[in-house]
Amino acid sequence: MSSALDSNARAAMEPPWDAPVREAAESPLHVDVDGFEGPLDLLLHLARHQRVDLSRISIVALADQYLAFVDRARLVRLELAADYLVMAAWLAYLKSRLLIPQPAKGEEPTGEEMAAQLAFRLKRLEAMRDAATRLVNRNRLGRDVFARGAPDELVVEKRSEFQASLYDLLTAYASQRQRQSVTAVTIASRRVWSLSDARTILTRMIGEMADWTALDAFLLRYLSRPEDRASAMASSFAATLELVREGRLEVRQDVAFAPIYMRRSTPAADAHGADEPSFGKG
Amino acid sequence: MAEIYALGNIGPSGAAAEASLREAMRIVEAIVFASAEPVPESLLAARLPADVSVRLVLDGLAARYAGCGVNLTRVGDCWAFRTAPDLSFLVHDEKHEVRKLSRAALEVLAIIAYHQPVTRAEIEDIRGVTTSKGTLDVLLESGWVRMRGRRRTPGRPVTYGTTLAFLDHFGLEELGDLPGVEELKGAGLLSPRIPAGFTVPVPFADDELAEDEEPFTDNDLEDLGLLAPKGGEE
Amino acid sequence: MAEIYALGNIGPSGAAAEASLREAMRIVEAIVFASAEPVPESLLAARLPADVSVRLVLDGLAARYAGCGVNLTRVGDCWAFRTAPDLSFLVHDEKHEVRKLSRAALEVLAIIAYHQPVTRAEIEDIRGVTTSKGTLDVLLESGWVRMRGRRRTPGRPVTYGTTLAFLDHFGLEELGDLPGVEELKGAGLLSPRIPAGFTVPVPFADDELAEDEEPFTDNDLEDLGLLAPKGGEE
Repeated sequence: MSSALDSNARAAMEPPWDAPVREAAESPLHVDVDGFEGPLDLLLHLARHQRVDLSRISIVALADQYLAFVDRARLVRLELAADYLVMAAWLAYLKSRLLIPQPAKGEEPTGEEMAAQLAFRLKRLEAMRDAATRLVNRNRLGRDVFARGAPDELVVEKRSEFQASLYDLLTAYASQRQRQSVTAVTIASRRVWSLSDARTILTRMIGEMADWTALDAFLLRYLSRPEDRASAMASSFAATLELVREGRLEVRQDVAFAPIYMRRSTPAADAHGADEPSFGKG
Repeated sequence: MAEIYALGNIGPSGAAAEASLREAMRIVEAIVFASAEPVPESLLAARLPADVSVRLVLDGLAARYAGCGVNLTRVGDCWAFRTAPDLSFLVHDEKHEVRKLSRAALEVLAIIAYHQPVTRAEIEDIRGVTTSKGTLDVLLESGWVRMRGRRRTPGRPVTYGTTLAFLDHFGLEELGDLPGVEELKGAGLLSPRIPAGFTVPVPFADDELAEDEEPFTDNDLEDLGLLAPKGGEE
Repeated sequence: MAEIYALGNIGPSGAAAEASLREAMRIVEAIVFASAEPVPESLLAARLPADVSVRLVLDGLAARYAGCGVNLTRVGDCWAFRTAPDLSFLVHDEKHEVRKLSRAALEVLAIIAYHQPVTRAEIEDIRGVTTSKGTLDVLLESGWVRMRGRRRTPGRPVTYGTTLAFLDHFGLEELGDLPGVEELKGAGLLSPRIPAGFTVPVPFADDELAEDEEPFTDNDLEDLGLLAPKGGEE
């Protein structure tokens, strides 16, 4: 156990790897995220390596691994996509909530609740991965099971004389409107943290911000190079306000310069699963 | 066709009824056999005399074909003849190559199948990444996924679901036959929110690993591809 | 499968031979079923164990299907499943092609769906090309497009819109279910790099005429050939 303590303590204070930084800049990248589909995927891989059931996972150890990974990437000046950095900010925040005893104010979620939320998301993603595997390994039409090779046309079948699917229709419309729309578009050079990036990522994270969360301090640390911080803060704040205006987020700041808290707004009308009666059959 | 007697309580007095049932089975057999696509049960019913139960006929046919090289299978509210799965090695269909989906597309397909009706934002919430352009496009084009309607929430986002062709392709009678769907539902893993009973152990404040845990080693991280194997400098 | 006993003199001692024959029947059944062409007897023989007589198997299968809705028939030295002759009224002899809409027709149909009520000039303006008379005729013939009325502008051009049959065919509950810009982007149908000002209209879903529309008069209907010209007796 002491070795575990050591390694974790080490991870908190300094990069646990001792490869020389200068060499890293010249050698091929030591950190590779190409194989991962985003931060949650990376977390799931890390979690699986804990070799325990996901519901019994040590979130703190997981967060440490992730943060060490991000630090490592930054050390070798690898540009990580913004959502990896946002996840880092989130995990750093979560870790602080888990490790520092909080006064029971009731307003903010406990660290345990946040950890459970993360474990739930990992478990749900893993379940869908398994489901996809089981699905694709079923006896499939055209591969394992076959239809009549020489079908006849049924007299009884009432078909409209013309055939087209909604997909055909929408493809035709979208592509011709696109052709006609002015194509002189200049693509802005991508910043790590543009307004639309900020919006997308915040939107995706709203699900996790069930209760008041102070993300900004952590965003600052992980989001970008110091020279970009002002713009990163500005665009994430702008995106926050946009989401507030749309009623999807609430923000709170107790006094000037205090941390800005945000949480998913929960209007009564927010009825997950309340679909319009579905059209079409089968 | 001895099996036909097993279908109902057809006594000697029911000879006419039996003949009628036998004829109904022939008609249904001919129609479903002729079609490569699953045939709606309602279409079959419309071709039968009013006093014949289409379900009785279909059950009888399905039973008769049960051990054969070709089986009568239900696909949603439709029926189709398909070759028996265990004979797949004998039959090859060069014309229709089964399209290989990317890992991401397959994952999105599974999420749509298990969580439908589901919006794109919800798919992204589950996967934790933006759905790349073309993933939904490929699934829509494959005919396995369709736009179902719109969610009654601000912005009225389009909801996605699977099609009859999806059931047919993956050999499912209905969505309830999706592998493991009941367990997943029971575990709350098909709900957008964390289920009430879902907890994780309270982490140790001192950051110690649990008894059955082991710390990561650098080797683990190398295995994961997160670290290039160390060079000789050590 | 009681019929199998009738095939030969298989006594209780021939249980293994019987199982082998039964399996051979399943194999032949599946191959002939899945084949697009009649299957040569030699090909079937090649798929069976050497000690199984293909002719015995085929005769057995043909006998089993004899009274059914589908028969196993010999075509030269090939074999195929055919609908029983007395049930041939259920299926077409020759394929009657379902017509696919041309690319241009699909585009015009989509524009009418999204931009209705829309005039022909407006359609051409959106597409940037002249729309042939034939394209609109095909759409009107399909029953998915209708003339709604006339625009209250000089020239009183005819306005087009979609029909109930359109909603029905494309599985839409209402026109408002047609996806908007965000959904088209999300599904990968529109480039995410589309200019910011690009919009997709919310279709005018009302059956009533729009403010700038007026109903057809009888004269209009005559002009459009929708009403036989009134005779002189009036």
